[in-house]
This record gives sequence, C-alpha cells and structure tokens, in this order.
Amino acid sequence: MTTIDFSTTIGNAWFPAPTFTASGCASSGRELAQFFPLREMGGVVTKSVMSRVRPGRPTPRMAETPSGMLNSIGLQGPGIDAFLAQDIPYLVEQKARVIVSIAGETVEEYSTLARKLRSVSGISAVEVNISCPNVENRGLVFACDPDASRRVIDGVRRTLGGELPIIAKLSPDVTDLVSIARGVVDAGADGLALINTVLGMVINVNTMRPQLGGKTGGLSGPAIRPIAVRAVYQVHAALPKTPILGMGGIANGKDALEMILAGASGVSIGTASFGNPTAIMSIQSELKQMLIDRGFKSLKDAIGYAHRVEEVTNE
Amino acid sequence: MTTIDFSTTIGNAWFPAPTFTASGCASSGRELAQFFPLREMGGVVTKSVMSRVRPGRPTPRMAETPSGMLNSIGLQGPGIDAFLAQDIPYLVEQKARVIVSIAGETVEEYSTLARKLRSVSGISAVEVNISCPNVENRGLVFACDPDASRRVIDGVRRTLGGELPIIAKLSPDVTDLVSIARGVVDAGADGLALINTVLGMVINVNTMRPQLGGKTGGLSGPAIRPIAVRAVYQVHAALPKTPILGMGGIANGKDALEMILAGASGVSIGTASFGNPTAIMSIQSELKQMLIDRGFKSLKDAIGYAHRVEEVTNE
Amino acid sequence: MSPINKNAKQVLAPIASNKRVGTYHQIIVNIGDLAQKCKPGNFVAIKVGGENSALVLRRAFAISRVSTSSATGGTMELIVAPGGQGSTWLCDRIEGDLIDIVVPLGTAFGVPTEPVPVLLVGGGYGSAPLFGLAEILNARGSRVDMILGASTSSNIYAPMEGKRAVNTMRIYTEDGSAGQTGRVTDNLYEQIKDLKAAVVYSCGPMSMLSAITTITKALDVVHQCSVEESMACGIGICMTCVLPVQGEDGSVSMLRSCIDGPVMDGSSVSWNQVGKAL
Amino acid sequence: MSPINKNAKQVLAPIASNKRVGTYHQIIVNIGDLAQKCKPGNFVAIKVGGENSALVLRRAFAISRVSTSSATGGTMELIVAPGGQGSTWLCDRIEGDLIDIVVPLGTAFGVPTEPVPVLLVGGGYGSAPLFGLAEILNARGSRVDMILGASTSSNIYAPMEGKRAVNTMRIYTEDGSAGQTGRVTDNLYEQIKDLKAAVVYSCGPMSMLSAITTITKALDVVHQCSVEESMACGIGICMTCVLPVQGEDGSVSMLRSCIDGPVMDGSSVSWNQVGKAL
Ligand SMILES: Cc1cc2nc3c(=O)[nH]c(=O)nc-3n(C[C@H](O)[C@H](O)[C@H](O)COP(=O)(O)OP(=O)(O)OC[C@H]3O[C@@H](n4cnc5c(N)ncnc54)[C@H](O)[C@@H]3O)c2cc1C
Ligand SMILES: Cc1cc2nc3c(=O)[nH]c(=O)nc-3n(C[C@H](O)[C@H](O)[C@H](O)COP(=O)(O)OP(=O)(O)OC[C@H]3O[C@@H](n4cnc5c(N)ncnc54)[C@H](O)[C@@H]3O)c2cc1C
Ligand SMILES: Cc1cc2nc3c(=O)[nH]c(=O)nc-3n(C[C@H](O)[C@H](O)[C@H](O)COP(=O)(O)O)c2cc1C
Ligand SMILES: Cc1cc2nc3c(=O)[nH]c(=O)nc-3n(C[C@H](O)[C@H](O)[C@H](O)COP(=O)(O)O)c2cc1C
Ligand code: FES
Ligand code: FES
Repeated sequence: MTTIDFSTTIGNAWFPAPTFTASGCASSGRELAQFFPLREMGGVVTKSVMSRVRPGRPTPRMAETPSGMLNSIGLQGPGIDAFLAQDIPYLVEQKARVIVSIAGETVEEYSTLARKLRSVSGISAVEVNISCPNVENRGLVFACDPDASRRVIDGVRRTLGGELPIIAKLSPDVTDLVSIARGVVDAGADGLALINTVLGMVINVNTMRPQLGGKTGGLSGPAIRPIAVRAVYQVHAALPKTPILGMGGIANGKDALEMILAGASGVSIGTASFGNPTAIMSIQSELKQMLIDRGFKSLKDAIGYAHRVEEVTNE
Repeated sequence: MTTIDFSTTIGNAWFPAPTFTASGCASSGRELAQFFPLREMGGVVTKSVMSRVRPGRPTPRMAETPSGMLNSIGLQGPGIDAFLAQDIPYLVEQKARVIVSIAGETVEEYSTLARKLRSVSGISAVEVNISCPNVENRGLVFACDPDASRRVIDGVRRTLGGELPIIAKLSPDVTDLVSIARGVVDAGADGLALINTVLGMVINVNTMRPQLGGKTGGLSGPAIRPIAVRAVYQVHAALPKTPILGMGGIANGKDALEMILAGASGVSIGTASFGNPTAIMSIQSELKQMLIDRGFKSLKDAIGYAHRVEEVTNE
Repeated sequence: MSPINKNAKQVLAPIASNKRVGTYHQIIVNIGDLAQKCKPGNFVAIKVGGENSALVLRRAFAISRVSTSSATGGTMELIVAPGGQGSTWLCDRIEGDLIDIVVPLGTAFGVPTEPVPVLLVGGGYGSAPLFGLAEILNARGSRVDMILGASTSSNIYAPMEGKRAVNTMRIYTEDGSAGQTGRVTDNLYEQIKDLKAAVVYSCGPMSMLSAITTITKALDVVHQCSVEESMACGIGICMTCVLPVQGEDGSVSMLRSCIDGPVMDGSSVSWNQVGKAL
Repeated sequence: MSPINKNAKQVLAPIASNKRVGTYHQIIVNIGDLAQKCKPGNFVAIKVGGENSALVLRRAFAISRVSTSSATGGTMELIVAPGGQGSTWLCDRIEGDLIDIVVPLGTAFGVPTEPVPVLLVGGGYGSAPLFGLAEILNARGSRVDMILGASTSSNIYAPMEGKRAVNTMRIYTEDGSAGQTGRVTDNLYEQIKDLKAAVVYSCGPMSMLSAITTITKALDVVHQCSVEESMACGIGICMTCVLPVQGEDGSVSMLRSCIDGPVMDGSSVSWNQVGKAL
C-alpha cells in the first residue's frame, strides 16, 4: 500500500491528519465519540466558549435550506470554567488533539479567556472566533471591523505569550476579507480559520414571519462551499505562508481536496456531521486516497496546488 | 374565481405582475419567447449592456455547485448602440415591459449609457448594475465602495432627469449592505435590485486548477436564497419606502412569496429559467394563488408583511 | 465509553413494508439486532432525499414498535405523516429500498417498577410510540388507558393490533369526524382522577404537552412526555433542539431534546419559556 | 415568431427502454410528434436528479437517432456515458420513468443537395448522432464512410443496425484493444483524399474537432462538426457555452454553441482561441 505523509501543522502545532471538527458542530466531543474514536481525526475544535454561562437564542434555532441550513444557536455554553473542568479532561483522556475556540463580547473578554487557557495542558491551539457582536461598538461583529479584529488578536497574543498557536476565525460577510486577514496576522495570528457561516434568513410562508427565533441565522453546508473555496483561495494568494483551516460545506473527500488545493492546511467539518455522524472518518480516508491517486507524497505538497503557475507550453 | 391586484410599481413604473427576468438570464428575450409570450410576465430585465462590444471571459464560464451554479460571463455583449437598434424594438414589438440594465467601468460610462437611453421609447425603468469593477480604482467593484456607488447613481440621475425610474443593483459581498443602499437612494435611486451573485470559486480536482476560465465566478441559484432573503429583509427594514426587486435562487411560488414577505415589491428569476424555461410562468401563477390562499387582496399588502409588529397576546 | 446514545449505530437498513394507514404511512424497517436495543420513546434519524439531494439534514421519527421475533429478524415500525420534502420522500420508498438510519437515539419512557394504572395521551402521529409503550406496560401488569386526539378522523392513528394492550381508548377530533368533538385535554383532569392514573405518558404537539402538564401538575401526577423540536443532528452535536428545563435548584437551562429527550419530565419543562429568550 | 429553437418544447416524456451497450447506455425516449421535428445534430436538454435534487441545471445529450414509425409513436435514442452525477442519474432511470426534456435544440448537420461522398468521424459517444445522420445521407444517395475512435474498445459506440447505412467503418483505439492502434486523425488526410469526400462530419472531443479542422482546411474540404461546451441553459439565455467563431469579415466573436451550434462550420471556429480571453 502506498503511504503518504498526511500530517499538517498550524504554527507549532502538529496534527497527524488534516481533518478537524468545526467549532460548534461537535459539542463537547462526547457525542461523536459514540461513532468513532476522537483520536483518529486530526483534532477536535471545541464549541466557542465565553466567560460565563450562556443560554443562547430562542428556538426554532435551525432551518434547512437548499443544500444547507441556517443556525442561530447564539453561543449557548457553560462558560469557560465549567468547560475547562468538564470537557477538556475528557478530550485529553480520549487522546484527542484539541483546539479550543473562544468567543467574547469585548476585547477584554477574549484576553480573559486566553488567560484561563495559559496553564491548561492538552491544548494544541486556540481558535479565536471573532464573528461575534462587539457590545462596545453597537454590536458590530468584530470580524467585520478591521481595527476591532486586530485588537482582539493582539490582546490574545499578548496574554498567551508565544506558546499556543492562535487561529483567527473570520467571517465571510465582509467587503475585503484579505485586509481583515492581513490585519489579524500582523497582530499575531499564526493561522486563520475560513469561513464562519454566512448571514442568512428564511421566512416561513405559513406564519409569514422569520422562521428562526433569532430571525437571522448562519448559513452553512454545501451551499456555501464555493464561497469558502474562494475565500481560502484569495487569502492564500495574499498570505501564502499563513496556514488556513478551511471549512464551509465540506461533505466528502473531493470537497476536502478542493479546499486543500485552494490553500488550506487542514479542513474543518461541521454540517456534514449532522447528516452523517461518521462523515469526518470517511472524508479523511477519501482525501488520503485522492492525494495518493494524484501522486502526492505528502499532504503539504497539495496545499495551495491550484495556485501553481501555468507552465508555458508551446503547442 | 377569487381575484387579486397583482400589479406592482417601482418609482413611477407600473407592472401588471411582480415577476421579472433577472439581468443576464434571458439574453435578448427572443430565446425565452419560444416558450411563452414575453408580455405575460411583469417585465424583462435585459442583460447588462456596456458602451462597447465586449467579448466576455474565457470558457469554461460555468460550474454547477450544490443547489447553485457559478458563472463568469464577463458581461459579454454587443454594446449599447447595437442593443438599442436590435433588441429594444423586438421587445417593444412583443409588448414586453422592459427594464434596461446598464454596466460601466467608469462613473462616466454609466452616464454615457444613461444619456443614450433618454430618448428611447418603450423602456419602463433602468437597472444600474454597479457590481462591476471600477477601472479607475484598482478594479474595486463599484457596489463595494459606498462613495463610488453614490457617484454612479448620482451621475445617472442627473443625466436621466426625473422621468425613468432608476433601480440600483447591489452586490451582497459587502460588510454593510444597508449603508450602501442608503447611499444610492440618497443619490437618487428610486428602487434597489437585491442581490447580484455572491463571489465564489470551484476547483477542478482533476486538473487541480480553478474550474472557470475567469477563476472566480458569481454564485446564483437556490443555494444563495437565504442570503438574498436576509439582504432584502435588512434593507426593507432600513428603507421601508424604497421598492426592492428581490432575486437570488427563486425557483417556485413559495420562494417568490418568501421574498415578497421579506420586503420585495417584485422578483427577478435567473438561474431557475436555465433549469426550466417556463419557470417564470409557473412562479407567477403559484405566487398569485398563494397570495389568494392567504387572504391578500393585493400584492402590495404582502410586501414586507414578515416585518409586521407582533400583536401583544396575553395567554 | 460515554453514556450518550450508547447503543446508537449508523446502518443501511432495508424497508420491509410500507403501507398507507389513514393519512399516514406505516413503514417497517429491518434493523436486525438493533431492535433489541430500542426502547419505547427512542427515535431514529433517517437520511432523506437520496443521492444528489439538496436535503442535508436527517429527519427524526419516533419508533412506534419493535419486533424482535426471529421470523422477522428484528424490525422497527414507524408512522410517518407525508408533509414536507423529507417525509414525502420516505413515504415513497418501497419494500427492499435501503435507508440510512441512526438508531436508537434519545431517552425512553420510564416504566414504573410496580404495576400502577397509567394513562397514555397521543396527538396525531404522536400516538405511534404509545402503542409500543402500552404493550410493555400491559405485559408488566399495569392497567393501560389511552386517549387519542387529532384535527380529523384520518389523522387518528389507532391500529387494531395496537388496541390489544389497551383497556379503554377514547378518541377526540376537533371536527367531530370520529369519537368526541374536542381535544384530548377537555376532560383529562376528571379522567386522570377517575382512572387513578399514577403516570401520564404523552406524545404530540408541544401545545398539547404543555396543557397536559398544567393538569398533571394540579393533580400531582407524574407526566412523561415526548417532545418534538426541530433537530438538525439528532445526536447532540448541534444545539438546535433545545428546550428550557428547570433543574433541581430551580434554575432553567436549555437542554437538548435529542439526548436529554425526547422523553422528558413534563413538570420540569418550562413550557411558557419555549421559543423565548432565557 | 423568432426563429431560435422554433420547434423546441418542454415535455414530460416516458423512457421506452434503457440498455447497456459497452460503457454506454442506449436510452430510448417516447417523444411523440416531436420526433418529426428532430434533425441529426440536434440535442435534447434533460432535467436530472429528480425532486429535491441539488442539481439545478439540465444536461445536454445529442440525439442519436429518431424513429417516427407509427408503431412506436415517435421516439428518440440517446447514447449516455454514465460519468458524473447527472448522467449517472439518467442511466439509472428505467422503462416508464418520466423525464423532463426540452427538445429539439440547436443546429443540425447540413445535408448536401447532391449525393456526394462524405466521411463521418466520431470520438467516444460522439459517434451517436452520426448514425442518424448516416441513414439520411445514405437514403439521399451519398456514399457514407465512417471512422470511429476512442481510448479503448468499450468506449467505441458502433451498433450493428447503425452500420447498415455505412459503406466502410474504420475503428481506432488508443490502447489497440479494437481496430487500429491510434487516433482517428492519424491517416485522415489520406482517407479524405482516397474517398474523395466532399464533406467531413464530426462529433467528439474538442481537441479532435480541432485536429480534423486542420486537415480539412489543408484539403479545402467542408467540415461540419458538433461541438461540446459546458452549457448551463441549452436554450441561448445564459451565454456560458460560447466559442470563438470567425465571421465573414474576419472578426472573431463569441457565439453560443447551444443555438449557433452544436453543429458549426469547423473552419470558422477559432480553435486556438477556445478557452482563452479574446
Ligand atoms: C423526536 C421526534 C420524533 C418525531 N416523530 C415523528 C413521527 O413519528 N412521525 C412523523 O411523521 N414525524 C415525526 N417527527 C417529525 C419529522 O422529523 C419531520 O420533521 C417531519 O416529517 C417533517 O419533515 P419534512 O422533511 O417532511 O418537512 P420539511 O418541511 O422538508 O422539513 C424541513 C426541516 O424542518 C424540520 N421540521 C419540519 N417539521 C417538523 C416537526 N414537526 N418537528 C420537528 N422538525 C420539523 C425537518 O426536520 C427539517 O429539518 C418527529 C420529530 C422529532 C423531533
Ligand atoms: C451539445 C452536447 C451534447 C452532448 N451529448 C452527449 C451524449 O450524447 N452523451 C453523453 O454521454 N454526454 C453528452 N454530453 C455531455 C453531457 O451533457 C453531460 O455533461 C455529461 O453527461 C456529464 O454530466 P454529469 O451530470 O454526469 O457530470 P457532472 O460532473 O455532474 O456535471 C457537472 C456540470 O458540468 C457539465 N459537464 C460535465 N461534463 C461535460 C461535458 N463533457 N460537456 C459539457 N458539459 C459537461 C455538466 O453539464 C454539468 O453542468 C453532451 C454535451 C453537450 C453540450
Ligand atoms: C449549529 C452550528 C453551530 C456553530 N457554532 C459555532 C461556534 O460556536 N463557533 C464558531 O466559530 N463557529 C460555529 N459554527 C460555524 C462552523 O464552525 C463552520 O464555520 C460553518 O458551519 C461552516 O462549515 P460547515 O459548512 O462544514 O458547517 C457553527 C455552525 C453550526 C452549523
Ligand atoms: C449566467 C448569469 C449571467 C448574469 N448576468 C448578469 C448581468 O449581466 N447583469 C446583472 O446585473 N446581473 C447578472 N447576473 C445576476 C442575476 O441577474 C441575479 O442577480 C443572480 O443570478 C441571482 O438570481 P438567481 O439566483 O435567480 O439567478 C447573472 C447571473 C447569471 C447566472
Ligand atoms: S438535534 Fe442536534 S443537538 Fe439535538
Ligand atoms: S447554454 Fe446557455 S446560452 Fe448556451
């Protein structure tokens, strides 16, 4: 059997495979562990956690859409302390590699969260989800504001010191994604997670009101894959040295390969796990096989391969 | 049989039905006329026309995506003079109501195009497609730049005078759609067309390069409908008096109703006509029936109905 | 290994039969040994739409009954109302078609340790899981009475064979087309008292479950209800299916109806906060 | 009425039969009187994926042959290579299934007014429309010779009954598994000369059509080829399917291969500009 170096790195974090859960799509990990051992994938990205317990948004929280879905969870969660006490030890015990996702309502909250992570062992990296409303600036989403984005990452970087890699998770709902990406990398992000959900809405034609309790929701699933591939391609073109965790509608090995070729160093799988609890396992093996079939000796050789310069041919 | 006032207005233009082709999805109109009489729909929005003949982008120009497609036509067209000489007379002869879509590379080009339209009879309104790269500003799309958007509409308004209604067609690929919308309305737009396609990309996993000749393309079809509904809802909430032509993935009467409830005064149908040449006719009759079933006496009563204030109920 | 959904498996299972019953389809699926793991109240999550489908999420269906007889090799029965795209697709499947299922999921109805009188209340296809439950309760010596309701007679699901385990069955329809005109809750207070029911089991629309809880609370009777919230994953990973539930300490938190439910203690659900921000 | 696609109709048509032939499926569809309007070279656009499908675009297929006999009531034959999602779905349809089609579309092969010798060159399933064409040319008294090529023998589509209208048939495969090893263009120059062919008709991959054009141009022989570009609509409204074509005045413009094609004059196509910006 042909082998391949399937590992990937983000900052100084090494992962044996480039396949991750997407934040908020694997809960605490326990639920998926029923279907496959968590240590068999690249890593678990945990649900974005905030300082305090959050009840989240009213129901209905989801609506199915053509080849996708809207969600409006509103970052329901137990708060950082309960999370660190209950979920991290379990994941470590399962020998899963863990990327902790944090979310805040102020620049300060992100730093506070980062401080709590400093002394925790068993964490490979921190994903900073900046697609959250900034309560200090009329609820404008951090990731839509170049300056606020930079300040969040800068604060987290200072707090964490140089050890844990920081992955900034960006929203695609911006005019100039590349400049936001550049800003957070300048501020100290080691990697980028692209893309968070796209803002959407469904109106129920029977009640004739928005279907979701929270009115708008985040669009995910295969419907947004072309947007995600474009985002990864654009950002990789501008920042070829910055590792990207690509996500958005990946449902099979072919989709994962597309994202790697566009420039992702790893892929996160969200919505696909809802339709298929073992999606990550099959994506992982399909991707590996497709890389081998195309003659790649290592995953790293395939990252951003779609950008290679056209050989000059004289026909 | 129950009847309903199915007419709609955009500025001073009146249409017997709220159903239109989407620009670029009906070519010159002749091609669809094989399948139904053009005068039976609300109106034809013509393919965005520029000053000069344009060859457009290299092929492949399309890629199918989950519940959607990418296109990269690059505004291929005959130029305004040939268009006015050949296409408008045909449409007028067919008794179709016509909205002419114009596109330019400079603020000046839009005004020039508007000038050519002033003396043409048989045109109900002008759609100004500002989702085009501005050659004077590093190719930044007009619709992504609040100031450039405003200047384009202002120029067209001045040139046209007060007669022909102006519909500004916006791109969803912006951080703050409402502020762009407000800007063009302040500059003299009578209505808005929402949404143009979303920027996307597909990578061919066999060639391991972008599938489209133009690399990126515009995502359309049901996949983007939740984004379009959200855009229409947000803009209608901010500018309730401005008529909106809603579009993005409308494929049946239910989808059209969703858009009307969100705040659209009319709907444009693009990609659905590719899969089904008579889509507009069936959408039109389904929409009418659904409005009647819900007790509406006129289409106008349904526009933005999803925004109505919750009655206070004491249970 | 974690206790969540500890018996759940994802399998391709053949449809054994599909029969129309009123407005519903009774669909029997061969699930082999997994049938032994299914308890009344559990549900199954089914992939719908086939290949190339634009439907990306599974649909949840209550397991009506299971059979573990060696003749059939283990089957489960579903009662499906063809409504939207997914359920219509499922109702169009025929014998031999393979469906992708995850089963068994969620909590089950708790069965009393002693044989006490119980009352089962179902609305629409909500009666489905009650028949499997009735058989078990009856076998354990409980007296089982049942009340079913629906908008109209064709929406009442009450199969002949299901009635065997039931002492009495009362039917209500809103349009009076079968049984009494009205709703299952109309005389529920009196009926619980008359039957001296120690436990009320229910399944149906949320408004019905809420109304039943008001009555059972007033009578201080245990109410186990099976709730139905929109579920994106069915396995506890998405947090879409939550309900406000009161804990021991009185505080309300949002629990997932797919793993902390669908069977919940009706008195702990904070019904007036369902669909509202906490 | 406009002349574009003037006979095209959108109809639900039943599949009459579906048979595997090599790697292809021969699919016969009942299209009634529309069969009389189909000319060799025309194509049909078919909705694929069924209900709830994530596939939003039709797929184009060349019409291989039509039968207008009163026994069958009008049928068309398609030769489909199951490849991606849409073609695989189509090949999975069975007798009696209804498919949503728009037919006939596009330009047709021009038939010479005089019976002149002609050569038909097909690559892969590109041979399909050539058999319908051969019958007509043969009936009009032309001598018809045919050359077919493919990567391997199972990709050669050459039905027995199709050969009746053909004088000689030469086969090339790249792996030598059938006929001669090589490509249809290997000795094409000589063959055209030997046969004194006045017209070359071709259908197959774009690179083959381009190579044939080089040869027919050198010999100053007419070349009618059926091109294949990605088509989103098939009816002329989307502008995705364009090819650079040289007009009378020498200027090159992007023409739609769905309405100005698929049959085009090979010498007018600007082959070296295909896929490039003008
Ligand atoms: C625990 C549980 C048990 C259920 N048991 C049954 C049963 O025994 N028989 C039966 O016919 N149906 C049952 N349902 C409802 C079923 O899951 C489907 O939602 C319903 O069949 C409609 O789906 P659709 O695809 O036809 O509709 P669509 O309109 O296509 O559904 C769109 C989306 O909305 C969700 N949705 C729509 N209606 C409901 C609903 N009533 N409840 C929850 N989500 C909904 C769907 O799951 C889907 O994600 C149950 C639901 C849950 C949560
Ligand atoms: C005029 C014309 C005639 C054709 N005749 C035949 C025929 O007789 N037999 C046959 O098997 N096929 C024929 N094709 C190709 C056919 O239309 C499909 O494209 C092909 O079957 C692959 O589609 P898919 O859904 O299986 O693949 P997918 O990969 O699912 O297709 C994705 C998209 O790419 C397009 N695409 C993929 N491959 C091609 C291709 N080779 N050419 C054009 N577009 C493509 C599809 O149309 C679709 O929009 C013809 C195409 C054209 C334009
Ligand atoms: C139900 C749900 C909950 C999510 N929660 C979070 C979250 O807590 N933090 C975050 O950064 N992203 C969250 N996301 C976004 C995903 O991580 C991912 O970016 C997005 O869904 C696109 O990937 P997909 O199409 O594979 O789902 C959530 C997505 C879904 C569908
Ligand atoms: C092939 C194609 C060509 C298009 N050309 C134009 C155009 O010339 N001008 C324009 O304003 N929009 C153009 N659009 C965008 C559509 O008008 C419409 O805004 C978009 O496709 C969303 O609607 P839909 O999902 O119904 O197609 C084009 C879209 C497609 C798919
Ligand atoms: S349905 Fe996903 S957590 Fe319950
Ligand atoms: S396929 Fe749409 S114009 Fe030819």
